[in-house]
Amino acid sequence: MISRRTDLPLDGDVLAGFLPWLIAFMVFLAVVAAAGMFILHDATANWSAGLTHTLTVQVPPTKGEKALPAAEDPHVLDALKVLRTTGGIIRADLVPQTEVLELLEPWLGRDGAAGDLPLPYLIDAEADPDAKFDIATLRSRLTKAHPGISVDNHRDWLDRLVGLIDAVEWIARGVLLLIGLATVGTVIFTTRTGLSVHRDTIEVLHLIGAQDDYVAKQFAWRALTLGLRGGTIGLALAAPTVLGIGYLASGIETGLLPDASLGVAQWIALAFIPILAAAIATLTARITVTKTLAGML
Amino acid sequence: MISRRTDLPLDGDVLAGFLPWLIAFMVFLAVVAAAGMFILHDATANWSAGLTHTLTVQVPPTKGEKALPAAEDPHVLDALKVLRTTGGIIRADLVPQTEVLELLEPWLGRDGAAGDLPLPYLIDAEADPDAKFDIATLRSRLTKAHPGISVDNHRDWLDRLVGLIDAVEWIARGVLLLIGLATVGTVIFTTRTGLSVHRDTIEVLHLIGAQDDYVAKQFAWRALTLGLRGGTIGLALAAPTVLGIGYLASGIETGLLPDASLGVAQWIALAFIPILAAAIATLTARITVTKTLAGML
Amino acid sequence: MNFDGSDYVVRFENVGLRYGLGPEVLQDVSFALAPASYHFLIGPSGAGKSSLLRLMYLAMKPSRGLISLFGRDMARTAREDLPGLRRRIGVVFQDYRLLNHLSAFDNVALPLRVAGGRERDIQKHVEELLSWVGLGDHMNASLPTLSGGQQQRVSIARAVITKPQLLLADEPTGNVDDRIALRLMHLFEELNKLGTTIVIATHNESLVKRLGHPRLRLDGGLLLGDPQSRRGRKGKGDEMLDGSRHMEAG
Amino acid sequence: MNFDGSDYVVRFENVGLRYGLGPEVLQDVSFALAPASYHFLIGPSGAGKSSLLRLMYLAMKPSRGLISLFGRDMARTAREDLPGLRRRIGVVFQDYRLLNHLSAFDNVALPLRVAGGRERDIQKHVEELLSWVGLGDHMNASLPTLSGGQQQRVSIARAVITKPQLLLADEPTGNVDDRIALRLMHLFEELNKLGTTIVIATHNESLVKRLGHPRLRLDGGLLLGDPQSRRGRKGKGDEMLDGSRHMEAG
Ligand SMILES: Nc1ncnc2c1ncn2[C@@H]1O[C@H](COP(=O)(O)OP(=O)(O)OP(=O)(O)O)[C@@H](O)[C@H]1O
Ligand SMILES: Nc1ncnc2c1ncn2[C@@H]1O[C@H](COP(=O)(O)OP(=O)(O)OP(=O)(O)O)[C@@H](O)[C@H]1O
Ligand SMILES: [Mg+2]
Ligand SMILES: [Mg+2]
Repeated sequence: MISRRTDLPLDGDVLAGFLPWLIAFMVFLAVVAAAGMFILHDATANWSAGLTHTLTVQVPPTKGEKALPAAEDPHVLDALKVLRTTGGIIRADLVPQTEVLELLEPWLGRDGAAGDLPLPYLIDAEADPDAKFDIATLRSRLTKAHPGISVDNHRDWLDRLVGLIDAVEWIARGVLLLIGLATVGTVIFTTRTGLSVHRDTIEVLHLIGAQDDYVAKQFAWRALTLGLRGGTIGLALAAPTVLGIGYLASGIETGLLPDASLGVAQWIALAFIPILAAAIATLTARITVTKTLAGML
Repeated sequence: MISRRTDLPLDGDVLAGFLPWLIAFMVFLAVVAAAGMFILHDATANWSAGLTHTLTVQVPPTKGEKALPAAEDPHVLDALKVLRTTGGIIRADLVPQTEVLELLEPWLGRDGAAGDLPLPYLIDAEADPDAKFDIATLRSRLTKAHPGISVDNHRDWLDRLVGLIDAVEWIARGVLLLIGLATVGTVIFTTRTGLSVHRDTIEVLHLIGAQDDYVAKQFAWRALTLGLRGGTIGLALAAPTVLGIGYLASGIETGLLPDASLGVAQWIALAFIPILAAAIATLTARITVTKTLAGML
Repeated sequence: MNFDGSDYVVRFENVGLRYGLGPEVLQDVSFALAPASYHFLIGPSGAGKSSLLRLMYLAMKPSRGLISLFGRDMARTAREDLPGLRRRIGVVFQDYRLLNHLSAFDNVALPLRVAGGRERDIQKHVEELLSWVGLGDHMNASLPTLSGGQQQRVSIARAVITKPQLLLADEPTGNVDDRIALRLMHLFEELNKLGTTIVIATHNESLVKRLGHPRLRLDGGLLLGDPQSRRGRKGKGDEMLDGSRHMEAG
Repeated sequence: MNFDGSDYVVRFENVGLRYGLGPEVLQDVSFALAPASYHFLIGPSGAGKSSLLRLMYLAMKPSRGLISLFGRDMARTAREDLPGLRRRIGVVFQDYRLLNHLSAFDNVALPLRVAGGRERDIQKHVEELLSWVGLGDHMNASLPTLSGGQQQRVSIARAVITKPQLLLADEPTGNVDDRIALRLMHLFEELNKLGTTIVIATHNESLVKRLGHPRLRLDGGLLLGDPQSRRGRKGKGDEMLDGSRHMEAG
């Protein structure tokens, strides 16, 4: 597949100085794009896990009457019963009124009318993330129990955000694809340049009785070493960049970007990018050379 | 500076096929990165204009008493007076109680206890975006009028979001810089490759009595045409991408990305990127060739 | 020596060659070279000598006609078999075609390496041959540091290092003086005695006259009879091919 | 003709040349060439002929010694002035150094264009000269389609098209037959009669003998006296330089 022979002056030519940097640049972009994709993907996954499957059920206070303690309100008890008998709901707990007050603080003021106000009752429920869970059925069952009950599954704003992130992810994927194509194109072009620069040499080898393979192997070997060199440089430059972005992101809102650092598996995946680039380079070089040689008698 | 002479076989060599695509790739990335920067910048600017200078002042309901109509509550009147006499505040209006009810709907239920509940009063104020406005002073003046009054300038989450966007903007700037450097590097390397491929020809011209300029001009001309060609391709590919991203982004939340489309001035700025790339290419080629030639006797 | 048609080392029949859409630079060329024969290929500049050699060393296909090498019809030989055939042919190119990034030694060693020779044998052979052509002191010199005549001798050494069955040399003595030219011709004679068929294209008239080998004369793409050579070393293995335009080469 | 030292077209004094850290390939070379003189530069392969010419056409600086061209000390000439001087020198390179992507016509026209000549004059001159060297039919042929000898004639045409004051030719007849070689030599003679100083490095002994111009003989980097030339056309404008190693060139 490859050969370390150096009948061709491949190591000394200008391309040898050029190709690694180009591949380094490509690998750098690819690694950063892939890392960004990982982080975003993790973020949406976290959100889905942490938020999508949480439901807040709100039971309005019973009008006109002196409020009963939450745990005794019949509507609340009904709602809890409904929730606990719904397949897919794995937990349903009453939110203590003190917490409800805290939630309302921005609206009612710090010394909000504690016991005086008829506060709504809140129930925090969790759905099994694996079970297919039908929010519409649940909603209709709950309103049957008491018409004023509302169910909030936090989907509205989350859906929008996930949509945005998805779009960004798609862009990152597009950039990755583009970089892949650009790398292949670059290797094809540089190999062709190499072929034309060394055309006389190749022709002499050919006329001396060298097999196509003899020549192709040397180009492939060169592409492999240059590709690996460039890939390593690119990865080396990208790693601190990724770490820096992670640091910046984690300095922002933990809720917005829950975990901006990468796992071991993800780092390993990133480390495969330069290897992939070198493999692409090697294969492209081999194919290009073989095709060109096939054109000679 | 440049010359259309073609003693050097520059148009026919493999690099002539390679350089435009490389520059196209660079210009593509640069245009997309710059467009992203523009959109994000506009978004933060919009937020700052639309939100940063809006204050919400909340006056707690007078405890124990039957609530007066908002416009008659003495604390509200005090707060309005303070606001209207504060330099930099250009508007301060009472929010009608119906709107306050709407805002509270998620918490109090749709049939929330309208007249029965002691609702807080809300005042919507606007600060002059140009005036330097000290929120702390205002806050202390208001609490002097009535201790329960709170002021919300919507800064908390906005600051976080703006911080995130700023970070992304910085990354985009870094990518732009990187692309610029990569373009210069690419042009230097391809020019050097050109020089080494055509070294014999250059030497003959030199020995025949050609001035350095005679040779350098031809390389510069080539770099200019190839650079422009590549830049145009890159811009042509980037334009639909930018439009597409804008379309995707506008399909999401209008509140989050207020205006994802670019203005005329911004499009013109983007159109300058390929011209800049071609200029960089031309200059780099000229300098590289002149330096190399200076090394010959 | 007796042999039938298939025993010719080189056989051309009505060969024509044109480059691209240009005129035929070789027209109806027919001849046959017997094993261990030695010919000069002469003719004015632009007559087609280098083109004829190019066909023989398999750098090109003829536009028409039949070429057979070592008894094999080239039109019917698979591309995979060509490297093997090329290794049996040594070529001195008119413009040398040496590899500039390699030393004189490595240039000469190249055909052996391509053929997969053992490095120890290569060492000895190459050094011996380079000394013989007067480049013992320049064994490890890089190519561009050699003078024109030195490079020419490297190219000759590369062509003969494998003791090829067919040696084709295109103006091999254009850049050396008569003394070295004669020495190189002796090298070719030695090879010839060992059985190598030799064709040398040259303008060096004094050399052609002095050595007196049979001549192939080209003019304007046509192979012409050479009356002098008929008087020369007749019967060294060459035969008239049938057909009116076929001529005796030697 | 009478002239003092500064009237020599070329003057070398104790010139030494080494490539990189290698040995001196030219040692203590001293000679002077008068205007309109005609010399052959001879010597075995590797003697330093091409190196000596390289110094004369300003491709290299000597390691030591003084070179003056057209009366100007090269060590004290600014780099900007060199292109102007180079345009007064025509060179035929041993390896031609033609531009492969240009036609024969454009190759020959190149020195005129570099010097800023008018396209109309160029047209006429170049066509005339190419016809004269026998390439009237190959005017627009691209270089690689020309035979070895044809390329060599293009390189000669390029060297003489500007009617240079100094013509340096390195083995200009290695790939042409004697008839064309003589014709080319006549071209040089014509130029010489018009005042061009000519130096031709060659191995073609019969040509040197036939034309009988004075000789500069190099061997192992040393310039040796040429007893034959002393008997030759003495007094054609060349003078002994003082100093023991200085020799009469012609
Ligand atoms: N670029 C170079 N670097 C190092 N050594 C060189 C270089 N060019 C020539 N030489 C050496 O200088 C010596 C003289 O070379 P030069 O080309 O001047 O010889 P020459 O007389 O022209 O020979 P020929 O007749 O074969 O052309 C040779 O030994 C050669 O190896
Ligand atoms: N690659 C090519 N494309 C087109 N025409 C060519 C090509 N090579 C050679 N020719 C033409 O073919 C003719 C014969 O060329 P060839 O090189 O065979 O001549 P030659 O006998 O070797 O001459 P010389 O003695 O000058 O080397 C010439 O007219 C030349 O212009
Ligand atoms: Mg030829
Ligand atoms: Mg020489």
